[in-house]
Amino acid sequence: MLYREAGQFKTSYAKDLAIFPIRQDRWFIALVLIFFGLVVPLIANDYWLKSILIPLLVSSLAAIGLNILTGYAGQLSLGTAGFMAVGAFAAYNFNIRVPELPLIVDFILAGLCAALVGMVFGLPSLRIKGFYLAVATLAAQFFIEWVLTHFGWFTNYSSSGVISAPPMKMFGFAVESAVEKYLLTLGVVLVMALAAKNMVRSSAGRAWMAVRDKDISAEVIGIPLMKTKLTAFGVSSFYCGVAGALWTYCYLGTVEPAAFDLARSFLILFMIIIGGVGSILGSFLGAAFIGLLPIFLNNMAATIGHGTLQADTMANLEHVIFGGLIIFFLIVEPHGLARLWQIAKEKLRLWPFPY
Amino acid sequence: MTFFFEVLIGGLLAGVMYSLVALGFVMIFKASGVFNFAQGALVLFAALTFVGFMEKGLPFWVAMAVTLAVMMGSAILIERFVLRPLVNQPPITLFMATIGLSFLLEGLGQGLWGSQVRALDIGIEDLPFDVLGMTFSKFDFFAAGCAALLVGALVLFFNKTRVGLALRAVADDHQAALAVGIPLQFVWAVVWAVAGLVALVAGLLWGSRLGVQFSLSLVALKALPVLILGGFTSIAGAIVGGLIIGASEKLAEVFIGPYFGGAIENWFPYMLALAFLLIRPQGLFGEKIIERV
Amino acid sequence: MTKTIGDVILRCDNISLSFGGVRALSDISIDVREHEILAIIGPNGAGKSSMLNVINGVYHPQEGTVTWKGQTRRAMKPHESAESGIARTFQNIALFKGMSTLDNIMTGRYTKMRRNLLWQALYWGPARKEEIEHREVCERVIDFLQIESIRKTPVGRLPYGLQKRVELGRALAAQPELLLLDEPMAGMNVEEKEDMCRFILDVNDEFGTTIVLIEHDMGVVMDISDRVAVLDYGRKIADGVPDQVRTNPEVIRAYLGAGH
Amino acid sequence: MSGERPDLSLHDTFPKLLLFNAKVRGQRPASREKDFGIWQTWTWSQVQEEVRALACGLAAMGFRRGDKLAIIGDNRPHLYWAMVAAQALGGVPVPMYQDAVTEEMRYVLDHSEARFAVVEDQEQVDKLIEIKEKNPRLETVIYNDPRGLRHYAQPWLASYTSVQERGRAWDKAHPGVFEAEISQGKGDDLAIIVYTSGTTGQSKGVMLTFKNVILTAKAGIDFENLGADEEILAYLPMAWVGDNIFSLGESYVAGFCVACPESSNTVLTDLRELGPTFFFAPPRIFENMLTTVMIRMEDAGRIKRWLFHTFMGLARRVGSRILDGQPVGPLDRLLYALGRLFVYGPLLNVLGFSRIRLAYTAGEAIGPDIFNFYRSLGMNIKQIYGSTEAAVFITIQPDGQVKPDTVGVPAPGVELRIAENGEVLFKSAGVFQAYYKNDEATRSTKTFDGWVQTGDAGFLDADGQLKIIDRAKDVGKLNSGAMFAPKYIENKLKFFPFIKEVVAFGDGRDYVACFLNIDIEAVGNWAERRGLAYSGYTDLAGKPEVLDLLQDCVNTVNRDLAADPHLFDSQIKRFLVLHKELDADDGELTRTRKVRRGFIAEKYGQLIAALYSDANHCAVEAQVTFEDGRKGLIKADLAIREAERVPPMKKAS
Repeated sequence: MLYREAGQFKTSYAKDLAIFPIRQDRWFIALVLIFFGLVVPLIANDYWLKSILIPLLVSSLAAIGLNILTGYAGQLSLGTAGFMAVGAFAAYNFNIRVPELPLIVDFILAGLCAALVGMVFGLPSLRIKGFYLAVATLAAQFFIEWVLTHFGWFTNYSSSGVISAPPMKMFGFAVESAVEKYLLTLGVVLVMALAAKNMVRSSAGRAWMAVRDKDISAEVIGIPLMKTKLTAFGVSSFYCGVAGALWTYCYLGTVEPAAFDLARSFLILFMIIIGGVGSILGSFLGAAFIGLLPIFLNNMAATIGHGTLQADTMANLEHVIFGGLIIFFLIVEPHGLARLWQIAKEKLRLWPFPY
Repeated sequence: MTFFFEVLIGGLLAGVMYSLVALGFVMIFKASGVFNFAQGALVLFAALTFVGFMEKGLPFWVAMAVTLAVMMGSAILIERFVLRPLVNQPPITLFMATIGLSFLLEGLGQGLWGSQVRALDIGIEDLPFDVLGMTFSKFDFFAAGCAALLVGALVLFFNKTRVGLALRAVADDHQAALAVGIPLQFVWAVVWAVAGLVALVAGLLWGSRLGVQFSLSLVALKALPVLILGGFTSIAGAIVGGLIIGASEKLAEVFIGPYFGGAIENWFPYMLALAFLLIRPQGLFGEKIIERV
Repeated sequence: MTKTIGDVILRCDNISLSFGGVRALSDISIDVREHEILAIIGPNGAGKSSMLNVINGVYHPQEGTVTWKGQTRRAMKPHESAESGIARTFQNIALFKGMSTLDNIMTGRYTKMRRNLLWQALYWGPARKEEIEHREVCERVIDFLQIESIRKTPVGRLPYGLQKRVELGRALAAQPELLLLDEPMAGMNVEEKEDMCRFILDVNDEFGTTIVLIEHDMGVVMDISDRVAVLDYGRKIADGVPDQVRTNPEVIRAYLGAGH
Repeated sequence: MSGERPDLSLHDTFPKLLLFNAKVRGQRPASREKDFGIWQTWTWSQVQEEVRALACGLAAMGFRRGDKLAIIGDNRPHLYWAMVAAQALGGVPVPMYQDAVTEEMRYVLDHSEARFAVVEDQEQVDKLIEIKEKNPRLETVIYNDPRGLRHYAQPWLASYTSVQERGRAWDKAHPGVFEAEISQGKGDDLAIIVYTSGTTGQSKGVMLTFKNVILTAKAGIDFENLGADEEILAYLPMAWVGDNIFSLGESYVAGFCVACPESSNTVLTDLRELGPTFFFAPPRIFENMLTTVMIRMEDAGRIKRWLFHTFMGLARRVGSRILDGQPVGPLDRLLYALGRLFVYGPLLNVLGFSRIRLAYTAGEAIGPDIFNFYRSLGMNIKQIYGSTEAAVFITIQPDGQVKPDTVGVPAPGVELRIAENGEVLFKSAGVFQAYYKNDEATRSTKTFDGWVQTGDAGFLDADGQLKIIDRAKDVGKLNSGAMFAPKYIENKLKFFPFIKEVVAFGDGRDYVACFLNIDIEAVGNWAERRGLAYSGYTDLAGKPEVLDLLQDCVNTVNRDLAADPHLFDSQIKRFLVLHKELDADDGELTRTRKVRRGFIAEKYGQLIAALYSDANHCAVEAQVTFEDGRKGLIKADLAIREAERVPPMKKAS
């Protein structure tokens, strides 16, 4: 309906390859960016920034990471939170042990550490597939949690096993307030989301999808399975690692290994199932959905039940709804919210015609 | 040395329990190709339901029967609303659906019966007793006995009854089973119901030892390495795998654990299974799949 | 309209292959000459696909050697054979179902793309330039196969005949020296078969690509191939120009015996 | 509007205009072609280089002043450049219909004495190989697309790029010759020979000078305010004069860009992508588009359908008025703006007309419903009237005064006269020089003082707009002396979807009467919706309900005719609905589906007699040919209906 595509023709492959080849989409995305980059910092209060938007953005980043591995490369992983934990503790250790390094370098190194660990745990993917691999990634989840809990070095021998992120400085500016943390998170997430989009539309992304869709013909075409799968594990874990670092530094401030438990891994898996497997946009939509649903439920309960509902009842209700939604989406729309979005967009493009 | 055997046998006994949970997985996987991540949630759900009915004042056996009925009903519902709509989807999709299912069951079970820890007494005292100078738990023996009985019963069920034979036909070849007129949906419902029964027994045994609480569902996570080791399609594999995992886990915890600060039993079975996988990807008793091009 | 058939570029010597005791190929030797179209025919289960799989390294024979471009070896890895200029299509379509026609064909360029992941993440400068250069090659393939209108359609939604064409496109995008086609016309109607024949001949003619193909349609085989090799029960029973093979008594027996 | 305009007294040929455009807007797009997935684009200076290379290559191959260059193929930038390259050397391009059968092509090649041909691809090369055996005058054939031609060994075949390469070398060796050749050209030189696709006899070569084409193009540009930013799609045959005026004449004079579609099959898709600002199409194409819109809207959901019908109703009421700048109430304007957001804008977008500023249609009469549909959406579609002999423009509908049933006022520089017999005559800067090698035909078309006969009958209405009613030779007289134009009446009736064919009688009679053919699909649908059962065509055509339906149509046409001071006597008095479809297999239609009046009058003499008697029914038997070739007889008793005739009115408002 709002699209006016006639006349937006492409005279070069460069233009044809643009992420948003349609002008109206570019306007829309510009509006969204302006809203989240300029308007939100002005109008949102600390609660919204600290408790909703920052974790939501960080979850999106982790979901992008998992989506690269599971959605694009087709390797199911249940160890996402483990790789986040690696990133979180690596950033912390780099930060306190080599204070000369700028924080951004700490984050990158944290990602690289996670990538390395991810690739090690990705090794079995060369021999095994499907559930076997999923179970293997559980090993990563448990092993990493155990290592971080049992070796004091990682927590700098903190007696409680909890680490506290030191004050942040980015390019000479102190990042203290909620708005500053929000903007830092937003910046990192946007840059990395763009990079992810770029990778999945390049030959690396095509190789991942080829391995996902038909590994034997991928190999015959000349795509080395080992390299491709390990790259997917590496890149995916890099994203999760940075997400873990942001989770510690921008969201929680203090964190223990248990914050990155199996439940978190599942939550991120749910984000990509509901948001859309194999879609960068879906990672954001899924994170928003999973992140906002409990808040919505709580508010609903507060309004309807006048606070008579117990906290654990709410938690159980949340479980039931999440579980139900996962099954619902897998049955009704296996490509998640991203596909719904795409369908809506197609409809608008064809408006007023039905097809 | 005595100590070593004590640990070993203790581990083997615990392993029997793992086998029990793994059995549930294997049955469902054999019959429907679904990797049922919700097996742990079924265990929790069964135990919660049972305890719930007991607390309502029902006698043991009545509670047992009612719970069994609830598990059967759940199996039918699961088949109708989760499996049937997803038929012909890639296995990984079904796997993710069972993750969703496990959330649903956990939430539902705790929502209905409460999430506080409940003690479960099935009338067996956990008394130590000595054999050949080694100390064992009486309860463990009882549990192992129950598990062995159940396994025996299942083997009989699969080999002697009409439904059991149908199940095996389905496991071997879905198309062929359809062709000879076995209703797939019925078979699936039965197999989930049987898995429910296994879950109930496992729930009672584990529940009476650990108390009925959320962590029961984590028992399933113990069973996963068992499956990798034993193969997804082999009942024998589930049993042997369970014993190996149970024994090695305890041995590792006791003899290697102290060097790393302990608590390695969470991940050790996985590492063991993984190392094993690299050598034999199809598991101990799994069938090798040759890919046709 | 003549072409010159060159020297032998691929030589398979005494290939034997078995799967757990079942013999698929026994002592087969086949030569492929540059620029020719060689058809491998034979009854079902004769080992035709296995032969292709041996050539490009999907299967590793227990005995025998493959000599490709002067290098002799027992077996290559599939991706090595792709890098050295062998491309193939499959009997049952093996496209990447979740990707568009264009992306499928672009994967054929994988071995020719050099930029690393960091450049790709930036999608800028050399990485973008490379992407565009390879897109141009793929667009030529698309033009050649006349599949412009389905360029951005996910291949899963295409009819069978077009999927086969896309699969050929993916192989062509690699600009192979040797193209292995496993039943390129199976399941097609007459019109689609004619198109496919024309493409195969055009590929052979315009790019000089050497082609080894497996096909059941005898009319097609006799029409388009320069040479025909016949397999039966894993053995080679004949090898020669179509007319020779047609009248070879052993071939006739194999086909009649196999109920074809 | 935008950009510098050439001084046409200096830049009086296309090669000179090319140099001018390359100088003042060298970096702006001149040609586009959808190829390899994108719109390949050439700027004016790139086009100049291409043309220069080709022209020099032609020169190197011996192309001389006065030589003819045949152009055969779909619309391709390379073929347009070849035309200008030939002109640069003082040669004359002869564009030919690419889908013509070999025999027709041979005739034109032979008649035009072409020594060179530039063709698109293998298909055309194959035809020329066959032709060349009988037509040795053709010396060299240059092909653009080398696919499949690798093994063609004919020495007289050359690829476009090889000729250009040769040209570049020749250019280096002969500096300045290209420029000198161009400057030798003058406005009065022959620019092009366009062969008319003659409906009767052999086609005639219409000779047009640069002045003819350029001045006519200039007039069109000025009339419509076209600028250098226009974007047009060249998809109609290059051999058609209109394509030459729009894609070459107006493009070179105004400096705008011409885009060529990927292939003839993808025109509609390419149109949607390109979104031209200026577009020409025959009525048939606009009609097909409208049909597609209607069919697809049928499948839309309830809300969309409601929106569509509601807003289209509003548009029919006020859309054209808003477009013509007439007063419309503020509420309607507001609603119309909403409609533009929800319906009109999206609709134009999916058709590819989002950017359209001007659309022309011509060639035959366009149905008023179709015409008004596009205008009510806010698309400025106008009818023009023209001919090859006029270098297209004779009349154009001026903005703000567009009426569906006229073709507008004389284009700038065109004088118009209606002859005694009603035939339209004109005189303009675009009037052709002569038919090539056919003085007899020239003399019978063009008078010594420059008036050209169009062969069409028409008249000027009260606003001075031309109304074309029929071919002049078909126009007759009623016994009352009033003019009788059968085609005009037939077309009016055929605009109703229920009516497939009409044959009107009246020449030398007291009144007008006609045969009607129902459209079995439309009427069948109509009947189904009413629960009217019928067994077949004959049965349906004879149903009283159907006759009532058609009678309404006839009455409406009569009311319309009554408003026309020239034609009110042509109101239909009696009509009948034929029991069978007029069919080319039975000799009643030509193969191009034109009514064969003489044959029908003879075959159905009995029915005509009944129409001009008092009878209210008439029995008939007719031989029919079935689809499988068998012959059979159909018997029926046809009712004859009296239509309502309306007394002549002053112009209805």
